[in-house]
Amino acid sequence: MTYDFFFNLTGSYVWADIIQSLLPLFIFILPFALFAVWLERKVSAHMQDRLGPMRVGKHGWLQTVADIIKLIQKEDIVAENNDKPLFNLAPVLVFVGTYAAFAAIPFSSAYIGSNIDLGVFFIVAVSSFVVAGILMAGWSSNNKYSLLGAMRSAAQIISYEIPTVLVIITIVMITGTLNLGTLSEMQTGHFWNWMIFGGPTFGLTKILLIPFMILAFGIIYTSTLAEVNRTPFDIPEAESELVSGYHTEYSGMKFAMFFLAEYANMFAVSAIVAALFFGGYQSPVGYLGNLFNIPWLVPVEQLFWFTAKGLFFVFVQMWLRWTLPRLRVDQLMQVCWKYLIPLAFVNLIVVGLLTLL
Amino acid sequence: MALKTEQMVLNMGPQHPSTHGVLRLELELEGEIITKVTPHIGYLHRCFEKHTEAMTYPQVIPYTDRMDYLASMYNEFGYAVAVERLLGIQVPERVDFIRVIMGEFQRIASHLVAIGTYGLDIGAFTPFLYCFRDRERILSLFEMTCGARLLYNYIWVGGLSHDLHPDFVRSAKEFVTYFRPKIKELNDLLTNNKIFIDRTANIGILPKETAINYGISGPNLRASGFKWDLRKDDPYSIYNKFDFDIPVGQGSMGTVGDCWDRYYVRILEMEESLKIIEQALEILPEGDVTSAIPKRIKPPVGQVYSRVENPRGELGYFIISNGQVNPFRIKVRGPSFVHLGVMNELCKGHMVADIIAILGSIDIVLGEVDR
Amino acid sequence: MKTIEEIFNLLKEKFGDAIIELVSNRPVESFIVIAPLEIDKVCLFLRDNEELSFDNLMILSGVDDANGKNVPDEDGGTKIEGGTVSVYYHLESTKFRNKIALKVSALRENPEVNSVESVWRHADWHEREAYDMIGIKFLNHPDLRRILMPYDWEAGYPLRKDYKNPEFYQGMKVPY
Amino acid sequence: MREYFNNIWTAVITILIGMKVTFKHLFVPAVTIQYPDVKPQLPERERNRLYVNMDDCIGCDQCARACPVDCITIETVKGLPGEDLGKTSNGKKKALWVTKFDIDFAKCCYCQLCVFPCPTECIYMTDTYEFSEFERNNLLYDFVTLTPEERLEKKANYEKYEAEKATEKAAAKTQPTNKTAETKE
Repeated sequence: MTYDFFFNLTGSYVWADIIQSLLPLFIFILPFALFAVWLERKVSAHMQDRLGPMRVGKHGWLQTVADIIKLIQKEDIVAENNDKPLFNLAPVLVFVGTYAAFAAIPFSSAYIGSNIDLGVFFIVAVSSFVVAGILMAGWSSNNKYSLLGAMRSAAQIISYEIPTVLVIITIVMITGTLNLGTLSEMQTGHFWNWMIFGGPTFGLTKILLIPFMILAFGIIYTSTLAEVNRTPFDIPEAESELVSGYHTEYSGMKFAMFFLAEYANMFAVSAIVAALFFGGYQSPVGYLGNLFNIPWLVPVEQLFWFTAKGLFFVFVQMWLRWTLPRLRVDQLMQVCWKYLIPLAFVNLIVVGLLTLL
Repeated sequence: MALKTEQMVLNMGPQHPSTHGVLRLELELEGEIITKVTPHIGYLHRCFEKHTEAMTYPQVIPYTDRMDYLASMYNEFGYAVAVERLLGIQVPERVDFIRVIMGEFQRIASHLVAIGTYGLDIGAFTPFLYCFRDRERILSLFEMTCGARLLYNYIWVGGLSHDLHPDFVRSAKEFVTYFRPKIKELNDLLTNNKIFIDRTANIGILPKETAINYGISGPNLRASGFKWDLRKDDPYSIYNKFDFDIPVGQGSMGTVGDCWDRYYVRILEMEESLKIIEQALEILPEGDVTSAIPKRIKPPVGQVYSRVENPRGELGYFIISNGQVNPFRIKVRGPSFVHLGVMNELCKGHMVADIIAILGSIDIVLGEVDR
Repeated sequence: MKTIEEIFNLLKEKFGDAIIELVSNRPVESFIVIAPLEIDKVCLFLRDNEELSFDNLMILSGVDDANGKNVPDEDGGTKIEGGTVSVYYHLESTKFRNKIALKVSALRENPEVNSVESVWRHADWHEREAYDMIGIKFLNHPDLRRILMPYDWEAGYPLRKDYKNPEFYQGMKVPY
Repeated sequence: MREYFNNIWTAVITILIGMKVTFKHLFVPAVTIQYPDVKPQLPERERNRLYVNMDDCIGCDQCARACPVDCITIETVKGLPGEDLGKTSNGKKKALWVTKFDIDFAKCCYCQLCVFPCPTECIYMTDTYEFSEFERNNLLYDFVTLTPEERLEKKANYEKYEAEKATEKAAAKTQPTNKTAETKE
């Protein structure tokens, strides 16, 4: 829909492609990252009885802009013994992995970067790029702390993909599609059609599905937390142990890219959770656009709902971060292999049986 | 075929976020498992003991402040008690009461830092700020009394520099009522958190016999299950007038003497300190706090080893006097110095992340380690 | 609980000449003077004897007695020749709540004292500190290095009374 | 098995309890203040920068001797006989010109030990705490009210007086010896 619009606007497929693909970056990822960093600081501040940034703009809302400007101006320090090609490539790779994931995220019914049938699968696959980037960063920094952080991170992200994928399979079993757009469309109507409430099924199955869906949601939310290295699973960058983990040696804009990728990633995983369990861009109550018969308002409202859901989960991530201590690396693996994966399997089987009802 | 492996030597510090100052730990790692820890200290060495030889006795007090800068009040307390024993003077009762009140407030403040930074080491940021918020209130009480927030120079040989501020008793009582619920909040947020327990229970276990042999004292010794508190077992000042318990480690989350016990003993001790403060505020006698301060301090030839129960453990001053106005030799037994010596014993076989947990749980202040 | 006189007599019986004297005429604290090369055996006895059980070494402090002759040295200052340096041991029995102080003195030029590290591990760092600051060599200590000063400090032992600051350390100017 | 589920249960419950605590604090007013805009009320005993009221200073050097870090340097010159140096506010007569009264705040440890021995209470601590400088030398405060010329003059005066006295004394000394010599003759 937006693609056609841009095609009509520019009259060229190439330009339409470029605009279409850059759209989430400039409309969404950058402003979101700026906002999320500010939000993180404010949330942490208020949870800790502090004020947080207050000087730049009202309640410091321009603080991150100022920070980015500062980071741009900073010297790009590359130590002599760094593996320079890898060192320079790593932040790009991390960012690309995150950015590519946004391609398949359904922001609204009017805009899905690339409405491929393997949507969820694509996101899971492409976000593994991040692991390569992090490993590269850790290795090329030529710093023991960075290396430890990177190795922990690789182990962690790969392990936690398993419960994520198991939960996704659970959903796919019910819906029969990997396309996130279709998935969102299936959960249309009101909030009781959301997957967390058993999806668009009816009768006894729906009621029986609810507890298992909540469990599935718990599992996927926990494992996505681990995938984006947030507390309590932030051991790759555990600042009290590893100084700053894999990005210890980075400065200036390269550091900013890691930072940006982290916050973009936070939203990406929250968006997946929202799309899988909470109806994606669907409104829980209905649309004003339909009510007043303004067709163009509906996609805008959908974008609002999608952002709101994503932001809520980002907020919960922050909330957890400022509440919990972090696990140790072996305990982290324990949580994954001893708790999440068996539970996800059991859940998969039970849901599979239930769908047969 | 055995794979050829190599031990990795990791330098933790001197600049590292959780070495609590400038401490360098040389870790020998087998993967992430520690085989040996060698602490290298002395980065903060400020020649306290050499300085004292050129000072008069009252001039040493500002220097004692700077050893354990989180428990300055207690350092002065210990020093004053030591010199008074050398001089053989008795201080007025009010002085003793005020010293105990200040000392216990300092204990709470110091434990708050210990607990808060421990949470920070484990990864919980928020308890740290809650603890510092409450500590600030205690520091304000100190500031109200003597004008300084960190390095007080308040407890003098034979007395105090100022009497209490007229508002002090009211503010102190206010603090006590304010602070009790905060301990519960801290327990909810951190102490009973499953992740926190997993990180600290059964980590860095220090058996009682080892602890005594290593000279461990204070909360760390009590966490190992040994009921030993100098306030009760070798009473100084007027601690024998108060009714309080000595919490010991029970091993309720793991083994007796693990990190969680060391942490939890501190929480319990804060409550006991509150009890002492309440009692002392109730029966605070009147009197002149400066009357017993000697004009000129010139102890006879002799020596004394005097010790007090610092928030961190047994703080001892060994003073030799040769009859001059300057001390001939002052040697300080800093609890942090002693506790750091046990690191290697505690850390063997644990992981890198546990080093942080153990180092945080023994609660050292590098200012006192290096003096 | 035994008094210091009783302990002194007990030790005198057991170790004979290794126990030199009991100094009890000074204010506040009395102590027993012991031969420097016998101190570890005496300490082991004090720790393991059922009636004494001094299981806790409270503090071990090295002291420069500065009781030698002051002689002028090359660069205008004075240095101390002869005399002794001492180590004080303060022991405590957690069982009997009993405290005792011991002292050993060794010649200042080459002070050698037996280490009590094997009796109380606590002594480890205190002995290193005494070595670092006063220059007392503890025989049989497993790891006698400097502890507070840099490992390559060559200007002597700072807590000796005739210590002088060096001009330079590793090319850095020392007095500021 | 029971332990397994118990672990999950306690983990979830304690995490939720913790989250409840932090969520409550979202709505608690902040305890911090915006420092340079809002300043805390300092207690009256606040110990910050020292101030010396030179009108009352008698140059007795007691504060300098009490200082544990030697940050106070005082030099004095005796007043000439008959010269009126004024009185302190508590009625003590001054006898010394204070020609140097430097406090090095880069060294000062704010311990207040200098304040107590002062017989005229002319050195005391104020509540000024914002006095950082870019140059360390600027932290060396000179409290003497005399101008540099006056200081030199006082010094010169006293030296002259001393010299005069010395010559007088010498004269007094030589004269009697002369006398004895004379009488011997």
